[in-house]
Amino acid sequence: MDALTQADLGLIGLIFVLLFTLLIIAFAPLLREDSGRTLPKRRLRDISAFTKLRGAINNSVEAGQRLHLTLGRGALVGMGSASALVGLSVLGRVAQTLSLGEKGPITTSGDGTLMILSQDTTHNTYSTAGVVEKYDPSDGQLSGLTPFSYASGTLPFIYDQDSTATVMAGHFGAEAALIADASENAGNLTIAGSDNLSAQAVLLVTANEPLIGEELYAAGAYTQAGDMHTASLLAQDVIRWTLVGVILLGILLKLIGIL
Amino acid sequence: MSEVQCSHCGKENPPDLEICQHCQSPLVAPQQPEELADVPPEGPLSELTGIIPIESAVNEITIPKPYSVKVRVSESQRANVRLLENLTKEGVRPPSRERAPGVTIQQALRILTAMALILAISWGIIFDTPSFQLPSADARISEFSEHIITLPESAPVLLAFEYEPGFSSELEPSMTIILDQLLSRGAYPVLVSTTPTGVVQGQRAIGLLNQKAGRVYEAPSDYINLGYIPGGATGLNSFNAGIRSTFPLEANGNQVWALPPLQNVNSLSDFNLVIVFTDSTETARSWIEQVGTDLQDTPLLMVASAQAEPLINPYYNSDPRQVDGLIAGLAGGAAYETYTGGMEVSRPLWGAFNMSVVVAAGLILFGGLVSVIGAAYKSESNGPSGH
Amino acid sequence: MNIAGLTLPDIAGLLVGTFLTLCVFSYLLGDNALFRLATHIFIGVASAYVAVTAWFNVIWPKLILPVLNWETGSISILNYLIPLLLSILLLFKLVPRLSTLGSPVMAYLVGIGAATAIGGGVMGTLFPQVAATINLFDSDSAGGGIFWLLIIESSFILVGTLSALIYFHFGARSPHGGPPQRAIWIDGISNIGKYFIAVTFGALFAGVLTAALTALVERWNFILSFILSFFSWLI
Amino acid sequence: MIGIIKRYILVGTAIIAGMVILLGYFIKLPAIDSARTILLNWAIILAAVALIIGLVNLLVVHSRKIIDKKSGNVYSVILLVSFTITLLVGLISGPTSQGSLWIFNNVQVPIETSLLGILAVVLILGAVRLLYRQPTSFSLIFMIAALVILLGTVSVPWINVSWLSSARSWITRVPVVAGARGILMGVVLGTVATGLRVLIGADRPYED
Repeated sequence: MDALTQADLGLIGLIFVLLFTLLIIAFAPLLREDSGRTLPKRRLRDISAFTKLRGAINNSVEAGQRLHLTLGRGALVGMGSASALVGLSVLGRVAQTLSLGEKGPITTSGDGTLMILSQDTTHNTYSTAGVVEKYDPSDGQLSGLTPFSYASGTLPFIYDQDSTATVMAGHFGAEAALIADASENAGNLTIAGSDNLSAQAVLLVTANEPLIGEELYAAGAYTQAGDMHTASLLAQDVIRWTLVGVILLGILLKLIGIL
Repeated sequence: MSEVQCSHCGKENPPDLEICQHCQSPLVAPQQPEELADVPPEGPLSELTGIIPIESAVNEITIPKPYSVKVRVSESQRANVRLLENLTKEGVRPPSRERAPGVTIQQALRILTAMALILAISWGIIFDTPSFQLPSADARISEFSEHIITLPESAPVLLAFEYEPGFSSELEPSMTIILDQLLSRGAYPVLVSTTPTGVVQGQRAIGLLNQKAGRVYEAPSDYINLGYIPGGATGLNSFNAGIRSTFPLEANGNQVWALPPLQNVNSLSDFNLVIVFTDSTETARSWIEQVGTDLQDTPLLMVASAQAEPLINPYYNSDPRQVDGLIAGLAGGAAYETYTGGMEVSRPLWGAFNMSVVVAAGLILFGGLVSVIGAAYKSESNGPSGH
Repeated sequence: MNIAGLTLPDIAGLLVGTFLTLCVFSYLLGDNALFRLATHIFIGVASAYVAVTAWFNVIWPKLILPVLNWETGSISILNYLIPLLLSILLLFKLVPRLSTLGSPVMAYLVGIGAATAIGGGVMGTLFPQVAATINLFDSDSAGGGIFWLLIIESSFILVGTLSALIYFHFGARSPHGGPPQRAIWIDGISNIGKYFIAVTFGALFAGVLTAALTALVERWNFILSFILSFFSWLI
Repeated sequence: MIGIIKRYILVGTAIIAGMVILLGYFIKLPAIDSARTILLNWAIILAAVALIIGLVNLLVVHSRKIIDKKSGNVYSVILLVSFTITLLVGLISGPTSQGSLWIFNNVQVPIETSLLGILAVVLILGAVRLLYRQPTSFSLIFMIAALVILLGTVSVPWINVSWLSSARSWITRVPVVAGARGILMGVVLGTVATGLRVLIGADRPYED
């Protein structure tokens, strides 16, 4: 593997991304019900955190209580950008469903760009659903700019607001345990996912419904955010098995002495 | 005007009514949603179908319009309607969560756990017995020290302060010894950070050393604090591409690159050593991926928190090494202190730290056993989220 | 800690630090006013500090200083004028009615963020991890130790890596409309991967707990030595 | 019509900016590199401006809390006062001055270290609760691994458990590396899928 130069790796990387893109675009139309060429009834394995998330959203609509969504502190120009985008697509779906109920979600975040995007996402969802008068900019707030000040700034939203569930989706560190613990103390259901493995380890013990590994990135597909989300999960599976094949083939070639 | 047939019960009604007089369901013809014209997918990828699905799913959901009531209603019926409206207007509001009075089990367990830990730590601090053996140095620590000892005179060394203030207690013991080793050998530390508070962390570290070493190291003669690199991994990428353009001035606005030790430094590989102090795996990965690949012969060393150690280890164990030396947590600091014979920084806390870890493990073990037995009675279990 | 030799600011710092530490520790008794006092002071201080750092390192040197030195010719359109214009557009996000003017800038940041995530992920993590897994069986690096022992250990790591990767397989079928079910052999491999994942998270959990215990030890050591030295100063 | 043009502008901006940055990771051409450096520098400056907007939001929300006399507004007063003092000290005397250092050493570090310290109690109770709620094989192995790593870091008094530290080093060198590699590769697949959905215009969080 070391024989490959930086240019070779660049080319392989480009091919990898193009292949991934084509798979997503190819799968999407096949998943639409009316396309007539639907793949054999594709389903996704059960992840109980997302089942509970759908229940918490419906409960929030019926009981008129709020749902608190906290998006972490993933900066868009940093390593946490992908998980921040996932948090925003979860917010889009939650806001869309709650637009039928009395109160929309409360959203907190720990990054300036993320706070702006959370307000834009909520405003866009409400105006598309025809209830733009419900939009209140103060529903999307910045609670702190460093990890632990963000976490401690989020606690009053859990203790004071009349919310039934806390959904954590985005880039967190070990400070995520403070938020999950407060949600546990307040008797809320806690659904939590992060891209940081240390945060996943502490959320395993402090959240009711933790998402581990790459499960956070499947949030869009499991909350029916559109066929593209489901298609990208299926594309991920294809790439997953391709990687397994490449690794085994590479080892075989190395043992033979070719690589 | 012809009679209006009720769509619900099929019976005829006078034309001016909007509510069927037989089954009270609305007579107004339900508003047909405009034919969802096959909205041509827009966007630059319009030839490919199904690319932008979101609006069609969203537009189906609209709030039904309230129906106006123009029916001859008696006064008593109007009163009943008002009563019904008042009832439904408040909606069904579940009783808000009244906090159970008194101390809950959770709170009691919290206080007991905290007291157990505080007692163990107090015992360790006050009595410092039983004496706990200081950890021995492994290859990661001996190689770390080797890279510092072999530094030439007034060698420029890049120090990256990439940890949150909360982790200061874990990293500062080994940091103080390393700074002492570098400055007493005449090396020239250059401080940077991609974390906003990293700028002052570096200043604090120099202050702590000045207190302990009993002499005052000053900028710019002994070291320089370049300041904050914004933009996380992206900023690090552009810093690696051009260190002089990224920092024309240092943190307090003075010229930098004219200083003697830095005159020959044009890129990161011109530094003799790069040491990253971090509490996060992501930041460590940023430095390895964005900077490590271009350092050529310059060693990349890391002082990490115990929480980042499991995921930085693979980079030390990789072949070739992507991290050339690693000190992890307070235990790493104590081992480094023992190995280098440096000033006593970790030693005073080592006994208390040992006691707290042993008590914490005991609490988890004991609590875990009680839990498993308790759950056996409850006799129904599943893995977390079905794992 | 010897209080007698300290200056006034140092003593004030010790008192403030001890008070705030005890306020935060009071959270162990439950959410209370003292804890909220300490956290709100902390949020104010931390946010101000980030603002000061952003001002001195980005906004002043890269946005304002160049415009102040307005000698003709020294202003680069690419490096100063365009970012200044984009920044002004972004500031419109503060005005609800004009907020839409800032959306192109947000689109720009989102596009860059997505590309950084993809590029950094593929080139910085995926390829090195695939290479490291393949290099486990590199005959040169295996020369040092007992060859067969290293082959067994490498195979063990390979099985763990692949089963942990396969564990997250999402696709499933729902035979006769029942609950979605993955192929039996995929579930079998996932069960192996599950235990490797459990060990990995156990190690990560222990790492975070160790860091937290170190912080607790340092804080309690600070309070205890302050109390002991205060009494010895009194006597 | 305006809506469609606006969408074209937004989607086009995101895709073009993203493509230039992405290509720079794979193809080393001087033209792409210099375009990429310029776009990245703009992004860094804009991220700092967005940070200031986030701060303004924080201050506006807490000021409105004070003006509307909402419950808990006294804490908002405390936040604004501590913010103003630290801002003035920092702007007047510089980020590494004695004043800034005093506030950092005696306010921010003690509070943040204490917050991390109380996490120890939260995590110990969380571990016990996990075993009560889900006493599965996953949880048991998770706990055993955590205890071995914990106790392998230190020396246990009166009992010779030196095998623990060699077990610790084997665990961190073999199964943890295996599990972490598998998880990290999976996380990258999710990251790439999320990023690609933005670059093909399927996800548009920037629309308002």
